[in-house]
Amino acid sequence: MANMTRRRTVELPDHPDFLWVADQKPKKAYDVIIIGAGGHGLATAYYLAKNHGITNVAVIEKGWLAGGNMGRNTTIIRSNYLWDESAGIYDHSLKLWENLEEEVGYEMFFSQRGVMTLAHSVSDVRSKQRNFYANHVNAVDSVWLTPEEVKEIAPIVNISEDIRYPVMGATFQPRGGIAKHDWVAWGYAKAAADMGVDIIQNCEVTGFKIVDGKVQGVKTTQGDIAANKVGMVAAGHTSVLAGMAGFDVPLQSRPLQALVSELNEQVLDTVIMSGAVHVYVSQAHKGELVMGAGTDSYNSYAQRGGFHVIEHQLAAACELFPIFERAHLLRTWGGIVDIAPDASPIIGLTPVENLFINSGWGTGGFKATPGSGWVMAATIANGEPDALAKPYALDRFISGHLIDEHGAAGVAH
Amino acid sequence: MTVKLEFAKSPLGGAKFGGTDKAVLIQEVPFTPGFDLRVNPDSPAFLAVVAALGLVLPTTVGKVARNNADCIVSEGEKPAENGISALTLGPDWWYLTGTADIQALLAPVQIAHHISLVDVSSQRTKIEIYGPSAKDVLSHYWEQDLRDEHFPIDACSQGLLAKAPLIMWHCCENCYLLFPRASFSRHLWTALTDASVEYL
Amino acid sequence: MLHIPCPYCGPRDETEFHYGSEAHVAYPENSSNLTDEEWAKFVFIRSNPKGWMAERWVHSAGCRRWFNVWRNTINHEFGPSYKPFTQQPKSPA
Amino acid sequence: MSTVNFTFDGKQYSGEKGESLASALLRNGVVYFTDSSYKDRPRGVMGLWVEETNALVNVDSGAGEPLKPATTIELVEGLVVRSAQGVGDLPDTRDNSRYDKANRHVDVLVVGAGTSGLEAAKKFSDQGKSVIVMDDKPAAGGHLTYLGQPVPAELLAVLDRANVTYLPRTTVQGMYDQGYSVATERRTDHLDSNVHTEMSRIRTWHVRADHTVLATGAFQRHLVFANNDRPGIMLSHAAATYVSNGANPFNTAVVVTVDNQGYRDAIRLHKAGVKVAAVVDIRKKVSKATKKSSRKAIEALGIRLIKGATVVDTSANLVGILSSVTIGQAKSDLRETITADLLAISGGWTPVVHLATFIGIKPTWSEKRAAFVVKHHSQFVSTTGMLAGDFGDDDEPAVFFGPKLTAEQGLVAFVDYQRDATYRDFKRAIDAGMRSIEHVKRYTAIGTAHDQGKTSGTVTMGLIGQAIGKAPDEIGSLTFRPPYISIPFAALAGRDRGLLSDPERTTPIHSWHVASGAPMEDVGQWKRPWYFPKSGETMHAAVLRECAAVREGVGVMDASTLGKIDIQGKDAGQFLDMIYTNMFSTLKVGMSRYGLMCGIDGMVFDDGVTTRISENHWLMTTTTGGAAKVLDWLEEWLQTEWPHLEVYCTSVTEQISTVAIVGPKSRELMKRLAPSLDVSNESFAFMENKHADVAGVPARVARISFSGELAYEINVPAIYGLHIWESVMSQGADLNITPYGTETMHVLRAEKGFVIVGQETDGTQTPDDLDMNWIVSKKKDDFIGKRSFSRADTAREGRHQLVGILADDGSYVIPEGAYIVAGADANTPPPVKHIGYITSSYDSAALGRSFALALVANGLARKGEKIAIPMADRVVTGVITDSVFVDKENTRRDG
Repeated sequence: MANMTRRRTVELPDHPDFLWVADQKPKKAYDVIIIGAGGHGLATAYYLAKNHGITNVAVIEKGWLAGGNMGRNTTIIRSNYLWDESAGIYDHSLKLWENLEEEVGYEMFFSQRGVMTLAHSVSDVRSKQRNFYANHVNAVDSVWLTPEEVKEIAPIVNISEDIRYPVMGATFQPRGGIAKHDWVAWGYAKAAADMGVDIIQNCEVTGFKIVDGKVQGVKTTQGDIAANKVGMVAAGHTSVLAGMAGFDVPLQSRPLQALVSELNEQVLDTVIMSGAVHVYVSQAHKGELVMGAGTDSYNSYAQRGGFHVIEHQLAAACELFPIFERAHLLRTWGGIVDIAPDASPIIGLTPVENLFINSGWGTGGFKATPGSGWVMAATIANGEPDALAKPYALDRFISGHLIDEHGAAGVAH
Repeated sequence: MTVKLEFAKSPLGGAKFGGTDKAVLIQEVPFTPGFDLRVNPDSPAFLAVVAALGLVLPTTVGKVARNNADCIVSEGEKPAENGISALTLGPDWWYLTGTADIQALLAPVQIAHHISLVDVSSQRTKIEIYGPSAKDVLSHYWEQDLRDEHFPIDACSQGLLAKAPLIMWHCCENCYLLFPRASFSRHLWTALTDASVEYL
Repeated sequence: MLHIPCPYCGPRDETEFHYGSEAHVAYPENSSNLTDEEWAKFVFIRSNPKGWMAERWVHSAGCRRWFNVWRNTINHEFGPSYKPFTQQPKSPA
Repeated sequence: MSTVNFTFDGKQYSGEKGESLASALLRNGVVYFTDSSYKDRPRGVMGLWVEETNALVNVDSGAGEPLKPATTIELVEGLVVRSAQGVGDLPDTRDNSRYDKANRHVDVLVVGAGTSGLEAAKKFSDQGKSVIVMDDKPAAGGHLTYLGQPVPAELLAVLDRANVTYLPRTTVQGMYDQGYSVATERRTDHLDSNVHTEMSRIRTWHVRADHTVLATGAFQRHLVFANNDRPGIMLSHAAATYVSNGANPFNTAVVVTVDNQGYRDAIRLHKAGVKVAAVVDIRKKVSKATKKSSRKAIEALGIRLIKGATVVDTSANLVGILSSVTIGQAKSDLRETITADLLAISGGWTPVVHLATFIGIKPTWSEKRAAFVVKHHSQFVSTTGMLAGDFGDDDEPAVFFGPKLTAEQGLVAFVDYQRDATYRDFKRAIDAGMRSIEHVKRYTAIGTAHDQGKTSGTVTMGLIGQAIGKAPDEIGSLTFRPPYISIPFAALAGRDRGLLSDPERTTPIHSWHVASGAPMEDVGQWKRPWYFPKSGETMHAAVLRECAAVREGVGVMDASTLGKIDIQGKDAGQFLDMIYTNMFSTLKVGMSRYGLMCGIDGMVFDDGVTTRISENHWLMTTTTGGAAKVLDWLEEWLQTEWPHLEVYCTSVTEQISTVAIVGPKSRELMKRLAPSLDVSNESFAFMENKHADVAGVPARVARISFSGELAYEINVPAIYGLHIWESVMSQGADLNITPYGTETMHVLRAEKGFVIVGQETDGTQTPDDLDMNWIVSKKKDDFIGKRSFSRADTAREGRHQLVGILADDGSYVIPEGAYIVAGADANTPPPVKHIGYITSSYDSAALGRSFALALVANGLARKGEKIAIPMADRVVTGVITDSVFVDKENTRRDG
């Protein structure tokens, strides 16, 4: 039944025959326990083993591996942040991404198709240009595009001056791109497990064992587990864990929604973000449009947000990309992101000795996965903050030395 | 303050769409006086305001008290003289409109008491939407409950209509008065007329 | 889209409100006497519980009043809302 | 029924108006519909409605829409579709259809117009409640149509009641918190194309119901066996329904079943003229009732019954269409092949749990029903009918998902048709360590396609259970997410497209600006004139001309967008002292003062001029973008911290129109506009306000300057705004009055070193950083932000401070946002340590050269130092200067 106009979906390769031990039970004690088997937790375990030779490690997860934000984000990877501290950690991360598939030995669909950030007003152009120049002095690749150049890279963008918020320019990071989230998480998990790390799912932390201000293990739904060091890498649930350990963190947990369309023929081969109208979109390998919205305004652990956020986003998308008018919304979902007052992460020591924190990645966590794991592993292994992590210490809220990336996070990414 | 009509221009220039003989009529009613009144309902100032206006202000948000016919559905109908309508917008906040000289009535109260009376006649414009389909047109944009038992005649509410902030007053049968911020009025006009097309 | 119970106007759509985070965090009387740690706590630390939370909202597109309300952050259920400086109702938990 | 013509894959057919495209194609003998997404396996229609997994088409006629199930498309004249292979075509043309939204508040929302839904509607209607019944199909009846039975007339009559609204073709897509649901109504696709062009094609309903009854019914499941995907293999209720309606391309059928539905459908097939070769029932033993109702009935029709058996494999003809079915006994190796061109599968029911799960209600496993069901009753939601497990008492399903398969069979035993996911894929997932259904889904892609696992979800769960020896309720069902079925983006955009996508806010003078040809700058939602080019003039030339006109003559600007807040009450001065960093309570009546506001973190967040109108009456101005934020800020402090203060705030942004006339000749112009006003310096001082008649209307005139020039701001009720502007233009004509826009305003203020919040600030600047220590009161005990100034980082040396920058090449305008390095680092390639960045940068008519403002580390102490600005194609050098470039002594403001 030949038909010239029928196109076929692209098929992805298979996952490996074996990934990790099903129903792994915890041992009595570990050198290091990582709480949270999301991307950052798994990457931390991987780099603990690989960079520091610490393999007696358990990653414990209250649900299923990579079932939190790792599986719920829009997989955008970039490092074109404003502040030097951010450029430091995110660009380190991007460099790790660039060799990750080979290093870990797992297909991750890492695709450096470029990330474009549109500007829609005079002041928007000014702040995006600042970003562009900041990237330049930090040797982070960045290009300034005119609307016509935007159109050349992404012909589906409506650059007419007559739309409500016309495209006035864009920054473009050619090294930016996307990867496939499950494959990244599973790649780290498999590689860590191969080096001896235990991945323990369905194991929820219910408390900490702390003696004389020093952590000695965790209490879980699968019993007490002793550990010399514990790393909290639990994204939206960090406040809850910190509460169990007896200290405060300046974090708020918010819903962050995303959506995918059905599979469509390829129409977009770069990533486009627009903070001003709250759109960010890429088209995944199989053809689905992957889009994100902004965070909902209130605290929530419900993994769902308001539908008006989705509607607003699709309206904006139809304006910028008229070809999307007929695309079908297939699925929406929400993650729980933890956001610090300056929209930058919190990494490092805590008031409890040997208990380490890595949190507050807000809407930027996926792209940071390798870098975050890298610096967290170093911080845990050495017992002191890694150089790239140092600016992100909890005490910056006391000194006032914030790293205000609200501009970068104005739209979630 | 009397409007100097030779110098004045309303936000929509008195625009009109549809008709009284149609399912819906939308029209701007230009140069309608309006005042934001703030006064603590538990204070002597409140009693003084009520006495000066000769109108008992409701203390439940969303209620309207009036001695005035404020919509001009049929051509040529004139609002009653010296009328006042008081729309309760907040626990200590009323929007006063009408033909009475509200400023003059309250001037003595302002001297003696802690109240705030602000002329917002230019801040808002007034759009009347009338007809059997008026409610349908509004419900395309208005998320609040318009069922008569929940938003009866002489109920008012503030909210967002096509993302524009406004006061809505269910004035009489099939008739709603909208008081949007003036800067949004052109946008709102486009939105309302577009939503009306299906009913005409 | 939450339907938020404004104590003055009744339940209204979330789009009419702005969120104000944790309720009952008062501006310190003598801020100059606070240590940097104490001040940072006031400026930056807000509780973030999983479950019932007393939080603030302002009905920006309506009566413009700030109020407090109990809400469950796990399932978005609302408990009683109440006006500032009034007795806080018990947690519905 | 009328006959209409349609085109499928380029070929013309005819069918009955209103029947589904799938039905029409079967009627025309089209069984082989398309090829599968990945493996090019021939596929036919499988289901009856939105559960369809195979028969997807791209619609080219009408509005056009990719990837629609042929089972849900109602036939209209001229329909043109192409079969799809799992991927949609997005046409590169605009969809000019109307889409809209509507809000609906109702006592009770009933989802589903099947028997249970209608009964619920009746119950609530009887109680006097307002009820809305939404059903995704064109006609009511629901499950009864699966059974081939008519809907009782008395139930259908409920839909005509005055307190009941019935919306067919309306799919409830999502349930959210507090009784809020979103639905989409298909309004025009089923109509002739030339009617109702003003109607929206799809309407998105936002429903608020006090109570929602979910009566969503159930899907039929397939079974997993070898070659279970050929054209001619269908769900039994679908096959029976199509055939009963005369869409019958089949001769001989085998029915395989795990419950009694297979029997009912066998009877319907038989009655419609299909030879039913056998009913194959996995159940050896059944209840007496079933024996009587089901088994006796088919035996009476002479249909062969094979008990304790199931289908294990199928064969196809040369084209790929089903030709025979291999039956296997459950407990022996006996095999039998039966020739058939239709295999009807009744694999049990899967209740439509989606909407319930969207709001966090967990389905529970019912062994008796072999299904996940939702029995729920709460304030907002209740469930009924098949969703609640009410399958009728005689259905008796076996918990069975398919026979044991060899490795080879597993390669062609499909779990998810759309994703071509086979039993082998599934088995690999289990062997790889996957246990969660969510992991299996991600490993195999089961449940991720167009149907989102509507029929495959429970099958997958069942297979996992079988594979790892766990009960289904230990596995749990797939996580479903809104929307229930896919929706075009444009439908969810509704009317928020084009200019309605976001409100445009305009000033009373907007029409004049537009008529003059001024390009607009978007400032938040406001439209502001950017510059006023003369014919053929570039922006650069226009701005230089406008700037020169202001500094040498007189210019006029529409400043109406500035935020304005009326503040009244005896404590207003005290309140302002807390809000602003500087002192306001000492301001004299009739005078204005500039102020800075900080957040509690000590960082500048807005600024503006506040005027004391009378003892207890003030008028604050804010930035254009900051108006709403500042009013919220004031109210927050008043209501939640200082309710004892007698202060009321009222927004008057649009009440007052502000026209600024600026430049040395503005005094002359002001005199002409307001002859009664004494405009001399002596009686009208800088920062003073006067009330006067201006061009015949009452105005407040303020001597405020944002350019350093002599200037007057004329404030009038906004209805006179255009009149004032036009008067200024006509009275100033011989003074060469020059209208100017936001760009010139920015240049003029930058020449004076005046900051713009949001341009010189990014939320990390204290007043000190802006070289505005003079505005931070040392006398006040406290004001918002004060405590934060003494924090270690905020008080440290070396923070970025506002300075001027002059490029060595005065003809070069440094780009705004450019980063600055020390002069010594001019030739250091990136990464290079920077010392700050350019906040504002312009060409200046007054200076005859370019200039810039910048925030530079320890900048105030570095004036005179050389700097460099590395850029991709060059390095610009320059020097740090003071931030005031024009009239450092403030001599020009008095004219």
